[in-house]
Amino acid sequence: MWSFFHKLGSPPWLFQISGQILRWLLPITVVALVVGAAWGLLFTSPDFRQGNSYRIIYLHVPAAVVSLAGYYVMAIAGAISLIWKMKMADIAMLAAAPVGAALTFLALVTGAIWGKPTWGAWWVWDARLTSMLILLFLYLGVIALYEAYENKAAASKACAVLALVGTVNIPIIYKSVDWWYSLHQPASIKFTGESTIDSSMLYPLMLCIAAFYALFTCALLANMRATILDRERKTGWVQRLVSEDA
Amino acid sequence: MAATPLLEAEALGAERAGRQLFEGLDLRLDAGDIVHLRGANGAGKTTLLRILAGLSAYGFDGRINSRAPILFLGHHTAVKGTLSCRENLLWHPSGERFTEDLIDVALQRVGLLGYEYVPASQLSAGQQRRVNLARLYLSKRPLWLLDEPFAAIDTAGVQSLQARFAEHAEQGGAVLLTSHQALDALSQARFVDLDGGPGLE
Amino acid sequence: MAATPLLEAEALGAERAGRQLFEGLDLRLDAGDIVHLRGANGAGKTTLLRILAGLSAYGFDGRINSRAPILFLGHHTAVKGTLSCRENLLWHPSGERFTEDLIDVALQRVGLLGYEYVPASQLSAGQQRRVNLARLYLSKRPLWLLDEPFAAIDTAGVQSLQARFAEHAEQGGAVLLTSHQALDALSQARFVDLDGGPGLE
Amino acid sequence: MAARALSESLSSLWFALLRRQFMLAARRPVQVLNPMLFFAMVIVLFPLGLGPDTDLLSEFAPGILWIVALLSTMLGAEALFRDDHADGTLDQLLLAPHSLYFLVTPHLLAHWLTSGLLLALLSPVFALMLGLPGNAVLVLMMSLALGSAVMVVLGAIGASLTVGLRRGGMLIVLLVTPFYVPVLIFGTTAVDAAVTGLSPGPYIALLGAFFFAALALGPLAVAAGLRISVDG
Amino acid sequence: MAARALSESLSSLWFALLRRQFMLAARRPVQVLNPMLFFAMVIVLFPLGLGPDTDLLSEFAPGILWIVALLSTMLGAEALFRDDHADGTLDQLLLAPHSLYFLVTPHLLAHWLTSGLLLALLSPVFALMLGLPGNAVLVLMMSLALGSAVMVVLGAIGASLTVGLRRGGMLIVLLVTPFYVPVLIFGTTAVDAAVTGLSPGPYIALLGAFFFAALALGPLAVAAGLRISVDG
Ligand code: HEM
Ligand SMILES: Nc1ncnc2c1ncn2[C@@H]1O[C@H](COP(=O)(O)OP(=O)(O)OP(=O)(O)O)[C@@H](O)[C@H]1O
Ligand SMILES: Nc1ncnc2c1ncn2[C@@H]1O[C@H](COP(=O)(O)OP(=O)(O)OP(=O)(O)O)[C@@H](O)[C@H]1O
Ligand SMILES: [Mg+2]
Ligand SMILES: [Mg+2]
Repeated sequence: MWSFFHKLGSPPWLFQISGQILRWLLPITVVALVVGAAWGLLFTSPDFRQGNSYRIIYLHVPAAVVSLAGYYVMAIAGAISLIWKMKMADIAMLAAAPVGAALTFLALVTGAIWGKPTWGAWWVWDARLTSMLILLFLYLGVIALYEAYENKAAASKACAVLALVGTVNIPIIYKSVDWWYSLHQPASIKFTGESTIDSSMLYPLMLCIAAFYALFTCALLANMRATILDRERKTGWVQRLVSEDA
Repeated sequence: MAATPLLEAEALGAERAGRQLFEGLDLRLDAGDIVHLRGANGAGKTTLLRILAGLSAYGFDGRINSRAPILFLGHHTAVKGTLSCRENLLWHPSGERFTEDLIDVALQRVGLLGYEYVPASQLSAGQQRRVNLARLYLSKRPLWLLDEPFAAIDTAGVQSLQARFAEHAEQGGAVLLTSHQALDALSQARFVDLDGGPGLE
Repeated sequence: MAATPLLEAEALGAERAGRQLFEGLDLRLDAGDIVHLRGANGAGKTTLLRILAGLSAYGFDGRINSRAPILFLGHHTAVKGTLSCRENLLWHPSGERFTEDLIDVALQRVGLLGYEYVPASQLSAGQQRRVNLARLYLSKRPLWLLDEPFAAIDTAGVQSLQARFAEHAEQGGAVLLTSHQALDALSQARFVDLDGGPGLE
Repeated sequence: MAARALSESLSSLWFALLRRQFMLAARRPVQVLNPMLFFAMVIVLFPLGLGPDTDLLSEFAPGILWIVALLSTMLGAEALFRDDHADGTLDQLLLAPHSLYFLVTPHLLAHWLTSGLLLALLSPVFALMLGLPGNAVLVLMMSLALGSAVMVVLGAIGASLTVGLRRGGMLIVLLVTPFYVPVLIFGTTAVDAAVTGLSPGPYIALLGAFFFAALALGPLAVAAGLRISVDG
Repeated sequence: MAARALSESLSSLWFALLRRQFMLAARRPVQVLNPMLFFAMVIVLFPLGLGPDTDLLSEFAPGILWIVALLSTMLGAEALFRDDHADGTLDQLLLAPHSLYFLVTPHLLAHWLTSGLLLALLSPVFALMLGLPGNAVLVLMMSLALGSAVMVVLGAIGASLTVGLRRGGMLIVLLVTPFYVPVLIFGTTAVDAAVTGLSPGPYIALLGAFFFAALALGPLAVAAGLRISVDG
């Protein structure tokens, strides 16, 4: 167990293992995305209520779901890097931030695009939408904080602290926003988040969600590898690596 | 007494903005030592001092092992312009507490007699630094790390500060200071030279 | 040339916080003059310099009559940490414009060769002051009022600055500077002493 | 015996630092008045911006009051450690042979007393200006008092992380606002409840829980943040 | 001939100073983003505080948008000369052999372009989030562009007067807010008019008048204020 932890802490090992993982995960991801998208977009019947506009769900829902998970990956990595002082952990944290932010943004945009035909409004102050927006701010905060520091070692520590504070707060934020929304019960639109989805839509949706998880992992690992190379550029093994490539 | 050093540093190295300032630097401060850290502008003196003081936790490699409470005076004097000279020392953030009489004596030693109640913002550049230097006449901490203590201080001031350093060393303290002026009154001072950093042509 | 003085001040007096710093002070700077303004901490040197520069319009009595553009370097260097050394001089707020090549030469003269593109915030205390001092190698202004130009500058730097002052004086300029260090390399310097201000005991 | 002496010296140090903070505030009355002025001004702006319809205003008074209070505490937090970092005070704090946790609490307490609490005490005036029903005023004060304390701690965390940054701007706004959301929600709801005659008890209780949580954990994060910021 | 050369060197100096201000802004990306961030954040706070009811929000949208824009420009102005005073830049500006009026305009222009104008350009996003009718968006942008310029000048005047007393802080709010009031009123009225289908022309025209007045007279006041502040 500890040896594994120890290995995790060693850049060369992580670099190499992540390389191997990517080698087979990347193709799978691509295939899953293509199949899921094709299935959802071409081989399912249009929704009786929303016609074809609903098909964006195969982009929107996965993005939304994974972006949420992304924050926890980031936060937990941050916690580990603070508590066990593990270099690779804060690399993971920093790699997760932009990916998560991008997915969050995608969920927002697709949602807004979807909202126009469905609610006749680009945006409504629904619980989910609001908390999604807040999640985007949390991501941007971590990224901006890291960018603002000149001393990157200090920067990642700072981000870890922020992410940690985030983990404590995110559940509270989500609960409070949900509760706030249920309390007000606006007259205008109800967000039919829990409405049952026909199984013919569900399976491709599931596939898309899985594909997005895989995509997130790939982006995370690729990001980490880049950071590792940059941080270890002075060390022997990187030098050797480069000379091999050249 | 001098058996155990007050501060011991081994193989210190620091890199800033991609430049290696110093490397494999060993340093040992025993009771009674006065060490003059010299070097051109940009050599890395302040960086080293802050590292030794423990203020740059992420910015160095090597081992530091300091066995005594540290009195650190840096380029920035933690002097608040709105507080009077006396108040600045009375509630000093470093956590040392002094009685008002002791403070007034110290202020008199640094030539601020009659300024006890003057807000520091109304003092001249050198006088503001003197408020900070008054701690050298108050603090009980044995290990002094002083970054440019003579900055903006007039000649008379420089002399009596050197006298104070000697006194402190005799009483079993240790002083590590940077300065671009020679310590003409401190023959016993040891030198550590950092030879990075470009000088004027 | 020396017929009309660059700066003439008569019966200058200034009071701060109820204390008369100086009174009935006459001062005249001709082309070629180097004047070393001396005095203990708190004597009133900075105050006087700011008055002569015209930065303290309401804080003095007497007559000032300056016939030449002034280059003033004070305790605060108007150096922006986020701008690179070069940019700091390229767009200097004093309204003087210099070409990049001239600037690079000046930076090299003050030992900042290779730092042209480094943000000033990443420089050491002395290096930041050197960015400001680079103006002494660029400016066309004949009348220099310099408050502690040697502050935080290493010994080599102090020497070449004194050489620069001499050069400027020969070229028909005038220098009025304060410093707590002796101008060992400037035998021609005149002295003006302000004997207010308490020193260390 | 020695322990007793130590603890005594500790508490005397703690009070010395608190005293210091108060003095610094007292010497800059403007600084203390700032949040109040801000509050007053913005409250005045709202009728101008939203139109003078008194019913609507009084209906939204809780939300408006709470949003403005939130903004003014956040902006106050931005300056919390700025000077202390610039003039080297933080360096000295870190070198003190005491836990930073212990040393920062006076900062936070003093700041809260001179901003949040003061604001809570003055809020009735503004509440009446916006036509908030009198029976809700007490709840407003309580919720503001508790909530502002939580927001001060959260703001301090943001400040401690950003104070060292030359390129930071007011990054703190981005960092802190999301964390303010629950406080805002429960604070306004408490007041709303009081207005509509429901019991605000549970919400006040929740704010109280936040309050103690923030008090217990907040300074830890602040201390960590300051350690990082000092290491420019 | 000499005059031509002089005027050329003058304009090149002017652009150099403008360039400098832009660089200073560009090197602090967060600083530039501040107004936007602030805007976005506060826009989110309002539904949370006032409730998510879309109709009500859209009714209040003009007022909310304008108040928030006002706050963010006002807060930006507070820092306008802070650093320049602390690091001696103002001393140098005063020693330049040119009229201070001429030298401060780049400051103001750069600040407006990077805060007010940017904000006006982004306002449609927030307008839509608050459900402002599309036909009013253009008027909102125009009114914000003009109004923010006026507010920047007003803020600069306050800043120039308060920068001398260290930590003048939000005292500016007190000094300048009264002058903001007409801008706010005409700005919101213009947008409201557009919403209700009336012609916003007259109000925009009025804002335009303010705009030119501020441009012509503002820098004079700023220059005077700076002279006083430097003599500290
Ligand atoms: C936590 C974030 C989110 C999650 C987990 C999420 C999830 C979902 C799910 C599962 C659905 C399908 C519900 C159905 O069609 O029955 C859905 C629908 C939708 N989502 Fe989201 N979403 C999120 C955020 C957003 C955002 C930020 C927006 C808009 C900006 C948005 C706009 C929509 C729209 C317009 C629909 C269609 C609603 C309908 O079918 O009536 N969602 N979302
Ligand atoms: N703004 C002010 N308000 C009140 N008193 C002031 C102010 N500025 C300066 N003084 C007083 O004037 C005296 C002289 O200040 P000044 O800065 O000119 O001294 P100095 O000769 O430059 O000293 P140093 O060598 O330390 O720079 C100081 O003792 C100070 O008390
Ligand atoms: N935060 C930082 N980021 C990047 N580089 C830095 C930083 N701090 C210092 N440096 C670099 O480290 C070098 C040494 O700085 P330091 O302040 O230690 O020099 P110093 O010996 O104290 O010089 P001085 O005599 O001028 O005080 C400088 O040349 C500077 O370029
Ligand atoms: Mg130094
Ligand atoms: Mg002086």
